[in-house]
Amino acid sequence: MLFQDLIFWALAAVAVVGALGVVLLRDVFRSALLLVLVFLTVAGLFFFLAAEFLGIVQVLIYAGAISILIIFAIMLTQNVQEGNLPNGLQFAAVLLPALLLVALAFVAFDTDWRLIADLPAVGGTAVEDAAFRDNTFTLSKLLLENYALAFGAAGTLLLASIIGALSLVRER
Amino acid sequence: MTPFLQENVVFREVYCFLGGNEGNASWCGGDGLLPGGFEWAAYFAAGFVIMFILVNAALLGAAVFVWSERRLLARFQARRGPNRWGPWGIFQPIADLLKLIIKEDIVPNAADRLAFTLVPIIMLMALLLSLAVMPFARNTYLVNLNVGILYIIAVSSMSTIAIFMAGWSSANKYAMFGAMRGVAMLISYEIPLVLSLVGVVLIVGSMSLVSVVEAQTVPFLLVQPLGALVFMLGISAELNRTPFDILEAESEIIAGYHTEYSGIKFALIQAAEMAGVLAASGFLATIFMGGWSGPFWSGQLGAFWFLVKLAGFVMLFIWIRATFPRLRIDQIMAFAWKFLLPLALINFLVTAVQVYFFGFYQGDVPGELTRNELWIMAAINIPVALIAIGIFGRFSREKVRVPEPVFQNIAPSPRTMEVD
Amino acid sequence: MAIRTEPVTINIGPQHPSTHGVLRLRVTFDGEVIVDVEPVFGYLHRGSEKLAEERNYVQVLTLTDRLDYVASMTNNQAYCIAVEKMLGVEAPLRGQYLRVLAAELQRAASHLVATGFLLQDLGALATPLMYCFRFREKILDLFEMLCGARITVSYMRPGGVFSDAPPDFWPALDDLMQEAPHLIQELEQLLMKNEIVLVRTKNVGVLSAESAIASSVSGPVLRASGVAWDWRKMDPYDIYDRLEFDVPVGERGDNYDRFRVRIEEVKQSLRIVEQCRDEIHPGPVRADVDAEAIDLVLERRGEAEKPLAEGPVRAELPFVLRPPAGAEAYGRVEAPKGELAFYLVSDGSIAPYRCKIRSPSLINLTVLRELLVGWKLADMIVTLGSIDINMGEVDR
Amino acid sequence: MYGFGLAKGLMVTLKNFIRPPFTIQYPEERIPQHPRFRGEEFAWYEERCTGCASCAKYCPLGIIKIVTSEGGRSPQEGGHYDIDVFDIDIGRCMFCGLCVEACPYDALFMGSGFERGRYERQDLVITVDELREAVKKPSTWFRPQLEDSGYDPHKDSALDWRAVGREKWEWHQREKAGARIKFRPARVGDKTQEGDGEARS
Repeated sequence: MLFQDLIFWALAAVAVVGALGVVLLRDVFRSALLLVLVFLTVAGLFFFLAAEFLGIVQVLIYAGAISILIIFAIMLTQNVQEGNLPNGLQFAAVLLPALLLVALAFVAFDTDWRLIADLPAVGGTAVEDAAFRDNTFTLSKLLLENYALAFGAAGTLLLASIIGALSLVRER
Repeated sequence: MTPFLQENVVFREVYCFLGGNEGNASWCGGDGLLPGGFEWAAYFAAGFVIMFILVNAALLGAAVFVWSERRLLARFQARRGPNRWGPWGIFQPIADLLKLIIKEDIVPNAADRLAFTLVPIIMLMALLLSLAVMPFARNTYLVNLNVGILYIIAVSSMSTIAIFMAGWSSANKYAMFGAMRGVAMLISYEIPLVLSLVGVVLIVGSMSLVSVVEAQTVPFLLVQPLGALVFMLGISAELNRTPFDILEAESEIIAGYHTEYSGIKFALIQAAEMAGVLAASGFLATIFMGGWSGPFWSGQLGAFWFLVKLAGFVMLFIWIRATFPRLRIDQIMAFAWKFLLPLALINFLVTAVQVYFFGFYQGDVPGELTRNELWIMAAINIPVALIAIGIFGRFSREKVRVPEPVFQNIAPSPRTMEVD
Repeated sequence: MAIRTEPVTINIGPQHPSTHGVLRLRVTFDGEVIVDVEPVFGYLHRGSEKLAEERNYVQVLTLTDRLDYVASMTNNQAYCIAVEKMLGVEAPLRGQYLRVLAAELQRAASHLVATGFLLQDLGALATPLMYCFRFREKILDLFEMLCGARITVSYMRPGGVFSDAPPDFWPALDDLMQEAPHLIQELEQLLMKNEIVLVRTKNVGVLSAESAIASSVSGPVLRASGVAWDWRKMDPYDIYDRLEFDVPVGERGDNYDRFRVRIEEVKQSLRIVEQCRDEIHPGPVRADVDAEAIDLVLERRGEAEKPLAEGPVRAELPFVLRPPAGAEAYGRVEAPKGELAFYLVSDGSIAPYRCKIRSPSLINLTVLRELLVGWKLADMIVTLGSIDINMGEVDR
Repeated sequence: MYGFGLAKGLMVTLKNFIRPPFTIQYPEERIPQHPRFRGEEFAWYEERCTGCASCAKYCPLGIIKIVTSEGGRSPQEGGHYDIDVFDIDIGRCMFCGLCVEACPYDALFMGSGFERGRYERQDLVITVDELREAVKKPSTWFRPQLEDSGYDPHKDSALDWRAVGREKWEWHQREKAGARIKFRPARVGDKTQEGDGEARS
């Protein structure tokens, strides 16, 4: 347990410090790079929760694609080295994450966590066991059977936003 | 020790040698070197040994690849290639490396020093991480991840960030050009790349590379010709190989994103790129050619079969590099979106229908397609692939405006013309 | 809604892998698209024209080798023709045949270099370049037989060539002529129908016939635009009026046509070489003059002497030439890169009073901006390669 | 079919892959050099040299430096100038061979070497002592008498000064066998190049 605890705390510390850096650093480019770091550590935490599919998707989508787009956008800004000037959104910027934090804390304390190390000891049902062993399969089953409508709606929304973006930037 | 790790041959042997028997398991007899209570040390040492082997194999493989690529390219160009240092010039990469190590390590004044330094590390890290799931032989791998195929793509997409960091932090316009091109291209090619593997995942019913190898009673190159083609093209774009090497096109933007790198940092970037080709060939061999399974003695000669297939794909990469010019950026993007993506989608659709059809008679569990069913799929998929390539080739050819390659207007000799 | 973008200016060169020498291009980009191009040259300026005024007529010949150093033979030829016009001397027939033979071999070699580097600029990793150079090496071997050097040949002299071809030259030429069609065919197979080459070069960098004529470009660049203009046909010098060859002409004037015209010209050059080989007859290779002429020369120097012997004594064209004062000549050839001309003015001394070099590369380079604006960075490199400049000639 | 041209290109490179390479391993193998090759070590025959400095005069770069002093014997006795200095700075030489062409006494010849890499510019100057002591294997460039005798500096032994002259060889015999050409002194503004002289033969 020693190593796993150690690694967990290390990841958690890096994530928190990195997140603070994202907010506090002046250099926008570096804060974007720190954001990548945070994404990666969060992916590591997902692995700890035996949610390897989510972890991988976190790396692929967030660290691999979203952050690139963010950096791309940063590159188009004027003053990268000393961007991030204070403006009127500071109050909202504190309030919203605070609310989010409360929600997350509630979820965190409310959930019955089972670590990968406890896996052999999990005496749950066969379905639960299978969910731990192959959560990709379970996830896809859930998405395409139980939550098919929500999944489809999200996809449609994304498509609409892509088309909207295209029509905005299109040269006429 | 979890059963998860017990499957791994190397891990098991090292652990057994050091830590001894644990719980009277059948795979290990007798006591280990270390006294009782130090099982954690054995655990640690076993992991370390595997990582040591993997990292060194990757870097040495990169060195050997550099040598073989230079030799083979030279032969394709009717030259000889490096042949001075050691027999057949085999020590040439060592000489190169020594030269690069003793070179001055320059960081431009205007560069973002931290990001600039991190780039080679991230590139190499992304590559080495992707090797973790590759099965080299039966039960020989670092880890058998449930989401292996997705893992490869996710981890290798990290190199995109590295490329971007390099371009931005170098404070060089050429590097910036390379990075912009690279990011635009790599993100586009990731989509057909992922979609091309969906067919394989559907057939196998798992994303673990070990199960992919085990499920290949028929090489997936035949069952999934379109998928293999798209994956091959997509991965060579991800690796910046010709004809997709626009982000380090030396005739246009000097060296692209690593223009400002020198010395050991340059060596690391090169090592990552070269080992990237090896890794890509390994994945091609694993996913589409059956990995370590060979015509006979797959258990004993697994590593040999794997290496033979890997060498074949490496050779193919070098051959393509020796022959083709490079495409322009807009043509590359058009190729990804108008040619590869439709092909990947067709492959996905056809395979899904087939898997549903065959799975329908076999029960609800996918991944249990028999050999005969795979042959039937291959018989259907190969003509489908040819037709699809023909149709979309013609389609995208019109889109990129290639007129017919005729050149008949050689004027008749104007001998009658008089100049006074 | 439009996204506002900011143009970026990049200095491409003078140290760049594919500017074909020390050319600097100040390029303004909008993203990848070229907004403006301004060639800046002069980094290789050696003052050839001024140096020529300090050297006698044969010594200047060694300077011409170094103008377009991938096509020295045609430079020699243009210069020798100019000097001959001033002197009123004509090279003997065998000398002219040897000149044309060497010049056509040189044309093939130069076009092979141009083609190879064009494809190198496309990103073909030197493979076609190596094949082209393999061919070119064989031609350079022949040059070594002719004159003892491969690049800076100094083979021709005013009044012919300095010496006849050695006897082992002719079998070697036969070998080359047998091998050449295979090598060209291989090159064509590799590239002519290659989809990537087609996509990259067709319709890129189009130069219309009108603007080609208006901007005075010449050579393959002009012919690729559809203008059948070749000084070998229009104003035949040496023995070109005796030879049979075609002038390949392009359709649209894009990069592909320029590349294709060069390949066709290599074939035509080999055809001319073959005719020269078959038609050449023994005879003198360098003009010799009556003693009367030497008298004239001496007379002009104020050192008139009586001829040593009675009767028509013949002597070599002297090493130190003195064209009559006021004589001027415009010697013009169809060099591989276009119309190369030397304009010489004599003041009666042993060195030219003025030597003006009309270099095709410089004038062809002036259309670069027109070809490039609106295309992308990658096209710029290819178009520059297709114009086939040589900085030794641009900067002189 | 899309991609057919690409496949054809692949076949061409494969064909070349199987063929033997066209390059050579330089220090061990060498391309056969033609006897006419204009090379770096000059062959200079002191016995033939009169110290007239034609070579120095006709060098386009002026890199030949000659200092002479009067010899002991009078010209009637066959004496000539003593050569004190005969330096050729091949660091600036462009091997055009005009010095050889200018030499009226067949005393200077091109050599056939090309491997004189040095670390110091000073070492690139061929001094008179070096010229005297060198093994004299003259190139046949601009020396038809050597060419006619079939001399090959790479295969044959060094030549004595008596063997290299053109005394026994009738100057441009071969070339003079052909037809004469018309010579017409040029006048200013004259149109030149009418006809091609006499017909061939």
